[in-house]
Amino acid sequence: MAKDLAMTDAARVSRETNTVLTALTDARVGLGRVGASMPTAEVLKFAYAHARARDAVHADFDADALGEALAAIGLESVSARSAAPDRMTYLRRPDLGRRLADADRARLDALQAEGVDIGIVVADGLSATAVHVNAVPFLAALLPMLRNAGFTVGPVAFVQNARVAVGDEIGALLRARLVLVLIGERPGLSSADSLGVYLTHGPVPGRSDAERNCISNIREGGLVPPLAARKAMWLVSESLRRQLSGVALKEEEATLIGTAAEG
Amino acid sequence: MAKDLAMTDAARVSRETNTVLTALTDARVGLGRVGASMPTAEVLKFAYAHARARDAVHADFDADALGEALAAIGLESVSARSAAPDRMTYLRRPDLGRRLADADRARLDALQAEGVDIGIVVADGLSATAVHVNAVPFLAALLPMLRNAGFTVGPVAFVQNARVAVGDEIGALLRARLVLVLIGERPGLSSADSLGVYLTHGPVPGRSDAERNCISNIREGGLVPPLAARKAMWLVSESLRRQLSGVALKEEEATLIGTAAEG
Amino acid sequence: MTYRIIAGGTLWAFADLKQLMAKATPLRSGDVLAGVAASSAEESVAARMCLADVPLRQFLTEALIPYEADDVTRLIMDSHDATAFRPVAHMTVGQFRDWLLTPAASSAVLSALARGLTPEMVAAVSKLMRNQDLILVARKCRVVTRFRNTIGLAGTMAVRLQPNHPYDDKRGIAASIVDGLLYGCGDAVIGINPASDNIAVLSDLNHMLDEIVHRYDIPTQTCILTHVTSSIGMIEQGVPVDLVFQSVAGTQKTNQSFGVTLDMLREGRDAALSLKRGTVGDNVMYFETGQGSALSAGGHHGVDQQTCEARAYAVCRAFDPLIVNTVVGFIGPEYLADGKQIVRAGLEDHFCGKLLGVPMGCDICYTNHAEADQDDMDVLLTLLGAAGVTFVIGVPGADDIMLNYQSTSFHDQLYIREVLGLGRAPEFEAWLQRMGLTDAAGQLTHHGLDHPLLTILEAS
Amino acid sequence: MTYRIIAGGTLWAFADLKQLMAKATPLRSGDVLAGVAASSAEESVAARMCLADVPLRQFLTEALIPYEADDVTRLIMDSHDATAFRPVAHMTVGQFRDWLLTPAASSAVLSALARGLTPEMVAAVSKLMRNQDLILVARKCRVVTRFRNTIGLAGTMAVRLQPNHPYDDKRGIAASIVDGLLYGCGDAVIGINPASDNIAVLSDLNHMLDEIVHRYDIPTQTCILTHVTSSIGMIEQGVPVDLVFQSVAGTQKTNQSFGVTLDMLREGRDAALSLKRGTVGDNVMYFETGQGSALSAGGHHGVDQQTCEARAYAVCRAFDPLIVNTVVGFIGPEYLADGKQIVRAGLEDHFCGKLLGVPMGCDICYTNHAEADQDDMDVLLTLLGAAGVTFVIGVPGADDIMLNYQSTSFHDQLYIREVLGLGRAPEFEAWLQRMGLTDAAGQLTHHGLDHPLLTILEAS
Ligand code: B12
Ligand code: B12
Repeated sequence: MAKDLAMTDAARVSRETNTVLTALTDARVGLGRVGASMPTAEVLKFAYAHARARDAVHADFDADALGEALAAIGLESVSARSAAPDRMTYLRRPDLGRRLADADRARLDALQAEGVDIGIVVADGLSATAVHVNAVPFLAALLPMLRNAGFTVGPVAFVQNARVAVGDEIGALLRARLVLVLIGERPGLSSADSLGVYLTHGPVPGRSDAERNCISNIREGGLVPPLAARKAMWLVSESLRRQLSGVALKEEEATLIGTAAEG
Repeated sequence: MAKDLAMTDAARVSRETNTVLTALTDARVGLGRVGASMPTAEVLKFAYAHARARDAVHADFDADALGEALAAIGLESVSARSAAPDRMTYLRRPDLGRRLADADRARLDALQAEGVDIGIVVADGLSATAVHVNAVPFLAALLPMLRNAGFTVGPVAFVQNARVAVGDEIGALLRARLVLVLIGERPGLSSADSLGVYLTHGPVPGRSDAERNCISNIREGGLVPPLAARKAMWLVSESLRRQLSGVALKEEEATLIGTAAEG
Repeated sequence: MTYRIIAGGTLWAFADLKQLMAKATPLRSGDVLAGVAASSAEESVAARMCLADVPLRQFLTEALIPYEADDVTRLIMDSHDATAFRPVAHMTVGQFRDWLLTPAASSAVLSALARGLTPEMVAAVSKLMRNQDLILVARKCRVVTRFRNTIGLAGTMAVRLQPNHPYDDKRGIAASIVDGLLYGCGDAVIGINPASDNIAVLSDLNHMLDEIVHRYDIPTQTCILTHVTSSIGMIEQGVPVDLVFQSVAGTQKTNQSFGVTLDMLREGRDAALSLKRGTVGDNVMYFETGQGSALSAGGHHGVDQQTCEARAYAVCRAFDPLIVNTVVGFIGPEYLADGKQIVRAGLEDHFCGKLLGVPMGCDICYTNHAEADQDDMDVLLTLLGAAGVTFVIGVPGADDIMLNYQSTSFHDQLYIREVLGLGRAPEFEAWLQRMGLTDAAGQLTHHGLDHPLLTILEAS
Repeated sequence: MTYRIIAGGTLWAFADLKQLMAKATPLRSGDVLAGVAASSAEESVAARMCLADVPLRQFLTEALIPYEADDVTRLIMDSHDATAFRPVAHMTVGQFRDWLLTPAASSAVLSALARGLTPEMVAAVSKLMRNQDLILVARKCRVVTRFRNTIGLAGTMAVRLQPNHPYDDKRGIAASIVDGLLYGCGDAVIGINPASDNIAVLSDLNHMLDEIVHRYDIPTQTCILTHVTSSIGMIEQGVPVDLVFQSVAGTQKTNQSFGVTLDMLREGRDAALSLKRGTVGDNVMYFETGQGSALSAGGHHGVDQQTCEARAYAVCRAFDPLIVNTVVGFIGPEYLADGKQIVRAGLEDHFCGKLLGVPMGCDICYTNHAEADQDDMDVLLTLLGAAGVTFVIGVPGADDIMLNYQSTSFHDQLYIREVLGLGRAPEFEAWLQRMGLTDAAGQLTHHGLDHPLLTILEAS
């Protein structure tokens, strides 16, 4: 990389603010400028991050490894696939990503689930990496809280090439009162491991997004998993108590404000 | 189509010049304007022509029908394919379009040609339609002239998915002193049937375009086939006489100036 | 009603106006996904030819989504201004395009016409237009709005400063705000998308923005882009809210999936107006839209995504917004596959919004699962600049680290100002000069660690 | 010399400068066809990072195509102006980009620098640039040339009137010329691509153009775009030739496949100069180029097509051309697959040409076998207008009925003039006013059947 840029005064001066601003956020602040433009080094860093973020979309979902990790914290799991046969189709056909593959639907149905309070779905979404990195820490923090509160939890369903709404079908098949979908958010330029958790009360195919709640940006450098778990616990409890989720349910606990550091 | 456009004066006035100019050329002259822009009707005509021209690129080469038509004027023919396996590959891989498929090379080689003055190749190029419409009229006019002059002519080679340079290889295999390649020029918006004829003296793989001559825009509405044949005849004779082709050989016959009407 | 045309020797038939509109739309992945796209380029042009012959009046009688079934259709039909419509009432869609391109369709004439047009008319004519037409006409449309400054004046382009942070850290957000202000950004709005839905967090952010704007006397407005119900809740609790935000779409069902109704929007606007926080005007709403959301929510009724999007602007228009933002490549490739489709959609959205009289800006953006890159953004930014876009987004380094997508950067807006000579909202421009951040020509001056604005960091 | 860089924890190595340049090039089909493209987006960015560190001086010692093997390399090296180069001699490619974007690199500074730059340096820096950078820098470069008018002045854009006809019918050609003149086109050149290679035909066309220009006293130049040898032949026979045309490329072998050598170009120029037909200047050459021709002719030596193209401008520059035209989407999708690649290539070519001091125009075009349409042309036209392109093509209705491809129309140039306020070559502009074709503001006036120019049709 160009180490020793021949910068104009404008670029150099604004580069000094660099350290002050960059210490406070991962955002691309204090980049300096050359004329109206980004310095070469920054343009190249950006392009490199873009090349990698594009690859991240295509990372493979490793359900086996996750299954083992969850078994270690006492959670059973089953593997399934959405109706999208492959990654390229998945990207173009969100409708398929919202449905289970026929065989897997039949299989989950055959489980004849007895009904639980909470169904858990772990889906790759747009970033398998997000799930690989953050699903276990999140669930490891959440599970004891759920159990303490006496909620029953069904087996975790892994779904490959899935969208959020796949949780509706699975929740219904598992006869869960509420479903939590842990899903990989689309990879950004600066982070490819951001996890989203979506909560839907009374899951059944056809629910709209207005009927869900969302906890977003779960990752180191974002909302750290333990704090995310506390937020989820609050939402789960309130949702089951009030028998609803979505726009009508707002996170009101002031104590849940937090930063990464607190997590 | 909008028949009764609410035109501004500018559009209407310039539309009057329409008939004067359009009578003289197929070019899109005298379209009128609305402000700075083309009137809706013209924009739509253009778009329609574009949709059709794009399809024309993919028209199939019907060598059988052509073979029969040439047999009727006393020309034998053989069918071959270039090394490009299909149309999409052909478009992206001109290198493959310039070589014969291995099997066909072997087949032509096995003919053990005795050597002729003139090899003739008919290739679909970018428009099979051009060849379907214009190859036979052109050859029907040219052949008697060639025979009158005592030139020997080999069997016509049809090549699918081919570029101009495929003639070098075929000419060499046929042991021709000179090769004529009749090839479909890329389809335009206003005509999809324009034929090009390329002449190469001493054909052998590796010839450059500077070593060929070209007769272009052969079609009704362009250079009509009979006149094109006269031009070809002049070039063939001069090429064989001077033992060269290409930049050094220029069409000098003033009598060969002509219009479609003369053809 | 069936629509028919003979083109290229083929008889093409289209079952109804909805189908005709969909098939006339330039190719995009969302319409293919919805199964409403033309099956060939030829069919698409035939549909356009046929659409060119449809009288504009037809859109007033043949609703694409039934009046009974959809409150957006009702809003459109009930608020149509027949008097304003009169000058073009006799035209077909094709004639309307021709007329729009002539000097007769001046800025003043187009302003007066806006309330006479329905989103479907505007979407229809856009389908007959080339990119250059969309630019030529849009640049004649001027929509000026005001809150603490004046947005949309000729020769200006505003910027939304977007200082998002993955866990809403106030100091992190402040750092991005400082950076943006130093680049002269923020006249459209300083607007944060909060990662959190926690009311205490949202209130806190509102207080922080209020403090910044007032301490430095910045002639601009701020916004927390949370759900309208949360903003209403905060206003009721006395939290200082400038603009009320909401994502909206062009059909009732889609808005429902966003958890909003037209009544809630009215309530939100009333709540914001009650605070009387605007100094030079009272446009208090900020809306965001984008092609694809209706299909995603299963709320498209078989209408193509571009027409659904234009209908969203009718929703916006009803609430006198300060700014409306089409977040054009935000969702992903299932709706706009690549740079070409994003560019086209951005131009269409801007054109349709402006013609309808909406203060249209554009988040020129893409996600990492789409086939697009910064070069495509440069293209769309340049085209929209030429088209007179009301505002664009400024996000540090074009990388939104919370929403995970790429938009335009603080540098990008400088680029387009330089190339096209675009100024800022005048009150904000004057403030930048007072702060020593720009010179009399509006050019950024050098600035260092000692600029007073850096004290923002201490406060937050 | 091997080039290495560590990026993303991977060590990337590039065998030589040629490979580094090729892999640093934004994706295009021609480089894939040639087997020289990067194998992944990541490798391409790594190559760019590595290239950013290469000192500009390196291009003076490491020739991409050997000096001994290629006369274009010899031309480049032998004519390099070390004094002009001095201001940037200490920079790396990355620093050069930064510097080019600063106000320090003013129009005057860049003009003085041109002869100090080699095509490879210019191609290298273009590979580090985004579309917006290519525009920002190119618009600072001014190259002014003259024959019967002045081309390339700030705030102007010229148009080549391209009145081709499938069998060179003089009346058909005249009809297109009249149409174009009525639209205010033709200041760059009135230039016919003849379908025929017949010397009598070519001479006849030259006489016709000469007659038109002189009868109506049009301050412009004409050209028959035939092979340089034919033009020389005609000049020897006393045919009135204004400009000598030739297609050129960036390597000796490719030029050979076009049947030309540098000596022949020199001869062509001398022949044209001998006629002393220019009135305000003596730039007598017209060149056309375009990415892909070197690969098509097997003359690329493993050098990427954009660098080959930039080398062609070194050939042009040596003969003080009046205009140089990159015919950017002309050959087909095997070299530039779609609208995106065509747009990018157009911007690169224009930038490289301008930085090298060449009067660069662009035939914004595509063929029917490429993935592109008029919307893409609108995009490139708008971007190149913003970048200060010297001239574009005007062909009736954008449809060349002889060359079979789509370019820009007489209308298109009006569009970009309106959006960006671009004027014409001043002498030509004054003539249009004298003829009553434009008003004082340069706006086209109405004209009818009775305009004196229509008498052109009778004469031909
Ligand atoms: C894409 C997106 C959208 C798209 C969704 C359409 C689509 N087809 O994708 C659009 C633009 C329509 C949208 C709208 C809104 N969104 Co949104 N959206 C996102 C984003 C950027 C990515 C989501 C993702 O990657 N999902 C994973 C993929 C694999 O799964 P998917 O099934 O395709 O995605 C579904 C969900 O993401 C869902 N969804 C999207 N946003 C929201 C918001 C809420 C509250 C819920 C319950 C669901 C939901 O829509 C998708 C389709 O069903 C996230 C930010 C992030 N970094 O994740 C914000 C985000 C989830 N959205 C957010 C918000 C606030 C909204 C709105 C409520 C804003 C508003 N005031 O109206 C609206 C309405 C949401 C709704 N009820 O439908 C917030 C949620 C904050 C929170 N903790 O509750 C986030 C975190 C961004 C932010 N901070 O502003 N959004
Ligand atoms: C594309 C094209 C080119 C491209 C060729 C590169 C390529 N890969 O395609 C470029 C831009 C490099 C080019 C250059 C020239 N061309 Co040219 N070109 C064409 C065009 C538009 C299409 C050809 C086509 O469709 N071929 C069919 C496809 C399927 O086959 P292909 O194997 O891919 O094509 C090969 C030939 O077309 C050949 N070729 C292209 N032009 C010429 C010109 C001559 C004289 C010869 C012998 C061969 C030749 O190059 C291609 C690659 O090998 C035609 C016009 C038309 N409507 O056909 C003019 C045309 C054939 N070219 C013409 C001319 C004059 C030239 C130049 C001599 C101009 C000049 N003064 O330098 C140069 C040099 C030609 C050469 N010796 O290489 C004239 C020929 C006039 C004549 N009757 O002799 C035509 C008819 C256009 C015109 N009227 O100006 N050309």
